[in-house]
Amino acid sequence: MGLNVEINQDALLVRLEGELDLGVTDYLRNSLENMLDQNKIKHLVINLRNVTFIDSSGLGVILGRYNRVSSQGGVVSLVAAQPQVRRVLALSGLLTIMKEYSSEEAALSRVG
Amino acid sequence: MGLNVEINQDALLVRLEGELDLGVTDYLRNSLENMLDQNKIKHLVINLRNVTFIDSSGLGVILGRYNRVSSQGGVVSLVAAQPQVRRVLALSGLLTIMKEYSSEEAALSRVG
Amino acid sequence: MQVNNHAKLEFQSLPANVAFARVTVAAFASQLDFTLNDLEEIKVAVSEAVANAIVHGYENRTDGTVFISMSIGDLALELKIWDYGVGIPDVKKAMQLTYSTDPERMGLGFVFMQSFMDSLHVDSTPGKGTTVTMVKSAVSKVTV
Amino acid sequence: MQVNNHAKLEFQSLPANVAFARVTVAAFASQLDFTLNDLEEIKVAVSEAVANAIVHGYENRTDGTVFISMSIGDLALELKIWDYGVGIPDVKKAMQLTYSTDPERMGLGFVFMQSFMDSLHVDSTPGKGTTVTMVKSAVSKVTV
Ligand SMILES: Nc1ncnc2c1ncn2[C@@H]1O[C@H](COP(=O)(O)OP(=O)(O)O)[C@@H](O)[C@H]1O
Ligand SMILES: Nc1ncnc2c1ncn2[C@@H]1O[C@H](COP(=O)(O)OP(=O)(O)O)[C@@H](O)[C@H]1O
Repeated sequence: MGLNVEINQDALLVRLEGELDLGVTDYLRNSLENMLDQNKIKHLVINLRNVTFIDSSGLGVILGRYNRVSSQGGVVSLVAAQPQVRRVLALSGLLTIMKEYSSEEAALSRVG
Repeated sequence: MGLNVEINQDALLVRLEGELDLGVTDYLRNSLENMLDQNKIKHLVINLRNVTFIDSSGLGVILGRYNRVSSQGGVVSLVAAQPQVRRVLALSGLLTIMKEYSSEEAALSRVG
Repeated sequence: MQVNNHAKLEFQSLPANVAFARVTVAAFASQLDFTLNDLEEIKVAVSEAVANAIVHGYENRTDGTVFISMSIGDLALELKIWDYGVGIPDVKKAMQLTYSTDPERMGLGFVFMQSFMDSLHVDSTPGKGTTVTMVKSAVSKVTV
Repeated sequence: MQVNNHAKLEFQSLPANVAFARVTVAAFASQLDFTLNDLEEIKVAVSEAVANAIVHGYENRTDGTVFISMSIGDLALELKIWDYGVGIPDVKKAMQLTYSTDPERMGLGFVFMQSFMDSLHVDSTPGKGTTVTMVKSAVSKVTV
């Protein structure tokens, strides 16, 4: 799995890459928590364009960060999920609580 | 595995696709033998451009056809093997008895 | 089910093996006429069952062994995934939507297995282990 | 060898399973730091050993079982591939370049295993079966 981050005003933009399953959840959870701890972040934008697989272990990491960010009044947005990843997201119900955008720009402009 | 053939004067041009291992040797051997039986073929040109894997079972089918064709005075040429396939071909010694070309045209012009 | 091909995989209960398991099952399944979409669904179901064996069955210990039996019939793939871990006291409750004994998890594993496969059966004995049996039909949907 | 991860695969002696076996081993091997070239070489070695188990060990019968044990050490992959087939009367002779008991085959299987892996060991008992043990080093070449 790959992870690339950028800070854009009070939003953390995270680009994920590869397969999000139990094999990477600890690493991913810790990385995201560290980012959120160290920076004055309100909103979270997760780019899923290069994510090729996700299961409920991967979704759990996203939901955990959603709970933290939204309890502090922030918004979590998802960008450009591929069809198979999107189907899993939809089935999980996560798409009913998070906004979806087709580009990073669109997602950032809503929270900027 | 995929197989596509064309007859060019007295040469049979065979384009192979996919993985050449024990799983396909019977099918491949029978297909090639049928072609050689049914047509007045002297030379054989095998395009390997879309072959992604070969092992000694796959090589065996090629060598068997070489033996048949060359015993009747024909030439067997190989076209455009990918690096990993070429390495196996080289190690097997087949490249010392068959000519290699980078294009079908080059191979056919030599036997045409 | 008339079995045309059979394989069995076993591996250590390590998180890295979840990916290994689903690639292996997908490679075996591709001998049947599944669509790419079917194969993606099988991969998710396998990931869920294997993650459960590791996280719940063996409680994240890495010295357990997870087993997968794969059978190809004329029109279907049957998978059995099992562990010799702690087992499930109440299977019916465990299978409910969003039920999880782990606050960090979503309780969607069984829901995904159910949604993505054509049938799901869970057998478990507390203290002995858990077996998940799933079938996916290749050409037309099996009506269970 | 200190083993960090272990898996075992078994499958019916069907020609279609040669591809399945090499994909599975490559998926497991990719947990180590192999180059793409290394993985291609491992795939060829696995294909040769599995094809031999099916063609020679089980004499093309499809009701035999082929076994693969895979172990990941700190710097190496160890594979054991075995069958309970006819066995090899003279292993030394069998391993010679172009030696084959089948006129349709090239006698290059053992040569490829030897060339593409860092070590090869063959154990066989006539009437009992054959075990091939191969090691491939991940970061730097093992000098055997
Ligand atoms: N192999 C298993 N061994 C023991 N308990 C299990 C196993 N699989 C599932 N369970 C139990 O069933 C519950 C629900 O499982 P699941 O729907 O996959 O959700 P999750 O894994 O997110 O908790 C788990 O929280 C666990 O208590
Ligand atoms: N698993 C096996 N069981 C029985 N005999 C075997 C096995 N593997 C190899 N052999 C014997 O060793 C010979 C050489 O094997 P190999 O170098 O792979 O060449 P090939 O498979 O082309 O014959 C085979 O022809 C066969 O007689």
